[in-house]
Amino acid sequence: MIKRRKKIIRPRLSVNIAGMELRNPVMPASGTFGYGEEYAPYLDLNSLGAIVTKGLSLHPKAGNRTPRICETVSGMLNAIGLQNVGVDVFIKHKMPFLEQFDTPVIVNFFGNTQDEYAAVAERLDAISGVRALEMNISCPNVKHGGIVFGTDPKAISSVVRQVRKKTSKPLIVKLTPNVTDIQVTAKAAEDAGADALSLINTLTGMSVDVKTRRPRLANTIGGLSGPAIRPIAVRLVHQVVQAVSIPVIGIGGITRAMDALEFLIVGAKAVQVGTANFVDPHAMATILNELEDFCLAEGIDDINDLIGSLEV
Amino acid sequence: MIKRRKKIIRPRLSVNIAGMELRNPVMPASGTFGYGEEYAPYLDLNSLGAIVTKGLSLHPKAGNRTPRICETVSGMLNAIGLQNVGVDVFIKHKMPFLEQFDTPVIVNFFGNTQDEYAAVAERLDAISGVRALEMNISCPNVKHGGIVFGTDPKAISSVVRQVRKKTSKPLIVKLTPNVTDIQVTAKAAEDAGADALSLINTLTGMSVDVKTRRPRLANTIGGLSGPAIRPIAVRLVHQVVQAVSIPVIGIGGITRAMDALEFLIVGAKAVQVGTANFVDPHAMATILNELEDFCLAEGIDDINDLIGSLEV
Amino acid sequence: MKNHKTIVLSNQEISPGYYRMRILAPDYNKLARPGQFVMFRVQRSLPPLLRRPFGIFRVGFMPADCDTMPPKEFIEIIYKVVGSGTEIMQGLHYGDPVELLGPLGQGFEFGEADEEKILVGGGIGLVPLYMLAEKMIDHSKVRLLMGGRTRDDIITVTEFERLGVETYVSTEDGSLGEAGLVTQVLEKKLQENNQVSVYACGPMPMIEAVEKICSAHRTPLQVSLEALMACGVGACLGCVVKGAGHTQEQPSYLCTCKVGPVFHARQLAWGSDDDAAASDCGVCR
Amino acid sequence: MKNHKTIVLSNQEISPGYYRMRILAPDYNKLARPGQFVMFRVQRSLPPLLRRPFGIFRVGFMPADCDTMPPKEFIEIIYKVVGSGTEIMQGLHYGDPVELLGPLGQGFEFGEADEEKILVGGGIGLVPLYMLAEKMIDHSKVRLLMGGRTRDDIITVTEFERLGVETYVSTEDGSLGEAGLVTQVLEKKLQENNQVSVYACGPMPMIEAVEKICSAHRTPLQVSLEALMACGVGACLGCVVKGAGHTQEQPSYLCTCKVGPVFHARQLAWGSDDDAAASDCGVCR
Ligand SMILES: Cc1cc2nc3c(=O)[nH]c(=O)nc-3n(C[C@H](O)[C@H](O)[C@H](O)COP(=O)(O)OP(=O)(O)OC[C@H]3O[C@@H](n4cnc5c(N)ncnc54)[C@H](O)[C@@H]3O)c2cc1C
Ligand SMILES: Cc1cc2nc3c(=O)[nH]c(=O)nc-3n(C[C@H](O)[C@H](O)[C@H](O)COP(=O)(O)OP(=O)(O)OC[C@H]3O[C@@H](n4cnc5c(N)ncnc54)[C@H](O)[C@@H]3O)c2cc1C
Ligand SMILES: Cc1cc2nc3c(=O)[nH]c(=O)nc-3n(C[C@H](O)[C@H](O)[C@H](O)COP(=O)(O)O)c2cc1C
Ligand SMILES: Cc1cc2nc3c(=O)[nH]c(=O)nc-3n(C[C@H](O)[C@H](O)[C@H](O)COP(=O)(O)O)c2cc1C
Ligand code: FES
Ligand code: FES
Repeated sequence: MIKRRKKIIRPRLSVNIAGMELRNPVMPASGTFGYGEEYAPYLDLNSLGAIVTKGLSLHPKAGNRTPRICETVSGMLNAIGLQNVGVDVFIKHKMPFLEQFDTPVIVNFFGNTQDEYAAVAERLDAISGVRALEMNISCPNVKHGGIVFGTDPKAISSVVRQVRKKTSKPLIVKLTPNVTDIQVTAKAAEDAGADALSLINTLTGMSVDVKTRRPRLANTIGGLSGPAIRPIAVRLVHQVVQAVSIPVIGIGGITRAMDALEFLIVGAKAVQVGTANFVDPHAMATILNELEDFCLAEGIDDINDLIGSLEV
Repeated sequence: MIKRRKKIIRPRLSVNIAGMELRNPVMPASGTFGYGEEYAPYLDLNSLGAIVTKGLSLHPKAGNRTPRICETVSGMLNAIGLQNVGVDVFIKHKMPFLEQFDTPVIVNFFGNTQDEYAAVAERLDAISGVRALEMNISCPNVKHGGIVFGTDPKAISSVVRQVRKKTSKPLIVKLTPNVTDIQVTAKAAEDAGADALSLINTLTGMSVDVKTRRPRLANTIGGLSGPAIRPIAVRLVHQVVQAVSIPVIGIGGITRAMDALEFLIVGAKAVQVGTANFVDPHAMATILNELEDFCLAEGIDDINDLIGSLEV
Repeated sequence: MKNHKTIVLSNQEISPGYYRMRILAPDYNKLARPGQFVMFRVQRSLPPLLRRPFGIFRVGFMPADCDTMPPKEFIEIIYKVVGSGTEIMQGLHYGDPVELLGPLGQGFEFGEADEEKILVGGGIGLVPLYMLAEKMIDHSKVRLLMGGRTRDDIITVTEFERLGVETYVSTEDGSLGEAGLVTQVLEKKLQENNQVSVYACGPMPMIEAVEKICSAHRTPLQVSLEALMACGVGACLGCVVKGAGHTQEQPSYLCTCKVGPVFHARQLAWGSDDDAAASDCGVCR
Repeated sequence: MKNHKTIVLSNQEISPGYYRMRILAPDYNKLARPGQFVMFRVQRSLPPLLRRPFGIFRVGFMPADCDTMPPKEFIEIIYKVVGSGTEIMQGLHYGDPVELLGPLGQGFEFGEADEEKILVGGGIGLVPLYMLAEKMIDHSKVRLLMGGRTRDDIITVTEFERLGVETYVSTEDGSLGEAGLVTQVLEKKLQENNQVSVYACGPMPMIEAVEKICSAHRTPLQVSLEALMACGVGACLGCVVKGAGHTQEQPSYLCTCKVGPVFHARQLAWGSDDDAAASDCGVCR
């Protein structure tokens, strides 16, 4: 046997999104990783591309009644109701923990009125440890009959514009998949000043307990996530990448590197891992290892060469 | 042991949809059961509530290039491209087979222009063996920039109205799930004269072969079906039932009676079974047996007592 | 708190529909406290998607395969087959690869030494009480009141007796022990002596009845609750129960996985008519 | 054409990554024709969702478990582990419940008696040729040209030889038989004698090369194709290949599951530059 001399060069995994240099394109999806500390015993937070927090609102939010979750075929429904400690408690009690790490902190936030969105953004803008904001627009606009902001291009335009004024940090707008034409909502967000887009949030779903004849969720309707939704998410990311020129972060049913690669190949610059964290707290670490192995096997030196490399 | 004397009364499974008395609420979904003859060796077609044919167009249609299908997590993508023999060949060569059975034949059809829809409906209206029409509106309107008829309430209204004039048979309009607000499209179809609605058609999805970096379907994008989509379908049926007063047929990921029951409980009067036929050609027979068992176990004499019995 | 990729050591049906599984689990003898649980998963099996929570029945050591090796550490869980996940578990054998996330949650507090302890277990709710009894039996008198629907639901009572726990068994259909509810026995015991601590785990209606009795007698009570769980570590917020003082206006939700699964009764909201604790979630058996 | 709920009789690795599975299959001895296939599924297993198509390697009888019972009918399939479905199959044992839909599709036509037959098999493509050889060997001289990448891909050649089939083996890396492509051997044979019938099954590039050679020599050719299949019975239209005379304007698509999987070469469109037959579907190995 000849002794191999070739030095194995580790592929470059870092990506740049809206001016942020991330050490790799893998980060958790909001609401599936708590405030970071919950998974710190299981995963080196310094190995991630970024940390994305649970969605925050101006005031603490108690969330929905139980049951709040149920398993479906290769997926789960949740109607947590955006329970969170509120932006102030977050800044005071959760940020210090996150600041220990050398990983960009992306704070997810939402509101039920434009002003609430703007107010949260403004507070977060003042916090140096917050590297970027991710704006969840899958919330009902209570001032407009409860229509979800993210399904109405005009509402998107208006709320993103207002938030944009309040922060100079990178602003990621997180799109809802429950729309007829995602290219329209994506463009509305881009035009209103988003620096990047992330998608998809959960698909609206429902499940019934046929014995009791009651919905399995107290809230009747919830958000579907997990591997079941991946083909829909890949399609939507593919469509959005073609419609906008800002970077896109792909989300939806990612459990392995192979899944993440689908999103990267259609053009996502990074991915978020959600439900898979529940199934396996090491999921993101495994994905990162597998991504590196894939690049080595395929002779890819820089993951950026892979991004958007779809051949149609 | 005491000999049981109590006569077991079989529950009544028959339902009435738009004036059609169906012996039970279970029928195949269009495009997953060919023209009936493909599954006749495996299943007694006289045991079904109805037979629903592959979608027909005015002229024969060759369909898309291959690959046309691929498996996803608990689902499949298809981009068959509506390959069909055309309405005339169907009437001449496929109807005679179907007329042998004592089961209502529902013919699914589509067009790429309003006039095509109307022309197919007119021909089918003349055929006595055709019991009802199911109108697939998930097709691009070539005269209007290829926007899918079923995503635009105005287009729905217009095309359903025109078809309505051409047929006095029960007209079922099959809705696409790829819309922001299904209640709007459902009402548009109802107001334009639909006698019943069926939903859901497939969700648009995509999958990528990460080794070749090509889409797994030659058509890039395809329709997602199978158990993965069931929670989305149940939610949409739930919403439509609340918005319209015509009967609704539930479709999406049904493989067992428990699945069918979710749709019936939220208010569907019947269900269609699609992808599950591929997995198990006896699927509908099994579902019917299980439905009867469920009614017996729960003391339900008439399946109509179950329909819409959701407790919120 | 770790995720162990490990293997099944044994898996046996101990009563119709109830299985006892032994799993190789390094460090659990040191780490696990009575009342804690694990999130269990069969490696590479999908479905089910999510992990399943199970209380730790006991921890222990067994001889290694050869003399030069240290003894093998294991945990045992006892589960009832109720749905898709437990059906798959039923079919596992020695060597099958599984994953354990744990030990998770807060365990029981042991209370005063010498004071009498009453454990109330309903069906599978007995599981977390065994380790608790093991720890307390040296300092306190421990009684177990064990209830179930039929005698099939009465499991591992001999194990408790072997520890020296005085056990009372009742079944609803009278097929084993006294006919009736275990709560009737508790009521009698507390009338005799309320200077005890009570620990309860079982179906929600039982737990609620136990709470009523204990609060009437001002007897301290710890309960172990079940809730639907996705993550088991406090990240998803799926598993919450209502905390004491919860109102519509000032809601207070506690994570069963993190603050619980063992709660002091005083931490929780009881008897509110809508969705008190997890009682209306249809998952409490 | 029936769906059998049946069981695995045996399942053995016969070469690295290749397995041979025997399945209890009543009536298949009477019904199955060489070239037909089954849609296979593990009962109650999800994933995978869809059934998997496999050619029938052979049919047979084995002694019953006791004298008073009729012998057991079986089929054998040979499969290569390539993805999620075949990985699960790999782990099956005697008694595991499986389902067979079949026998499906059109088989081979046997051609003239006495005329020489050349079977060309590439890797796993050998499978459907065995039953064909069995049927033809009494009336015709049968040769097998068997190719593969390495010697691991050369399977069941001894079985063919035992039938009396003259076999030539070549591997691309020369690890077994001659080094080179099996098509080079075919070319030589047809130059010697083109009054033969050729039957081919294997990866699409091999089949296309065989077609070129046969059409040059005007030798009749039947090919067995693979395609992605959902239903196997002609209902989903997922498995089509382009028929002879297919054009963009006048497309002609034939179902591999129903019109095939065995086609006369003249039924198909060859060498069209876009997606000739199923060649660009990335599934033909
Ligand atoms: C802290 C804790 C400890 C538990 N300890 C035990 C134990 O020692 N022995 C035992 O038999 N069971 C125990 N359970 C209940 C056990 O988790 C469920 O019986 C099991 O998850 C059912 O899974 P399944 O797939 O068979 O049922 P399915 O009904 O198919 O499960 C569907 C979903 O509901 C959840 N679910 C169903 N029933 C319950 C339940 N009672 N509690 C929580 N989630 C449920 C499942 O986890 C899954 O997410 C415990 C639950 C909790 C929360
Ligand atoms: C008529 C026919 C006969 C066949 N006979 C044999 C045989 O005797 N031995 C054998 O090893 N293989 C045979 N194949 C190929 C076999 O069906 C695939 O190897 C198998 O389906 C792969 O399944 P998987 O889940 O392991 O792979 P995956 O790649 O995970 O499968 C994903 C999907 O692609 C399909 N697929 C993948 N590869 C193929 C392929 N080559 N052909 C068709 N569909 C594919 C699967 O059925 C599934 O739907 C045959 C195919 C056909 C159409
Ligand atoms: C339990 C749960 C809670 C979530 N909470 C939030 C949230 O607070 N804000 C948000 O933008 N998205 C939230 N999401 C959506 C996820 O971030 C993600 O978009 C979605 O789950 C799809 O990804 P997945 O399939 O990988 O889970 C939540 C999802 C789950 C399952
Ligand atoms: C292969 C395939 C072909 C289909 N063809 C049609 C069609 O011709 N017309 C139509 O209205 N729907 C068609 N559909 C959609 C189904 O009728 C059904 O709405 C969808 O598959 C969801 O149901 P399922 O999850 O039970 O499969 C097709 C679906 C599949 C999988
Ligand atoms: S189970 Fe996720 S927070 Fe408790
Ligand atoms: S596999 Fe469905 S038509 Fe051939």
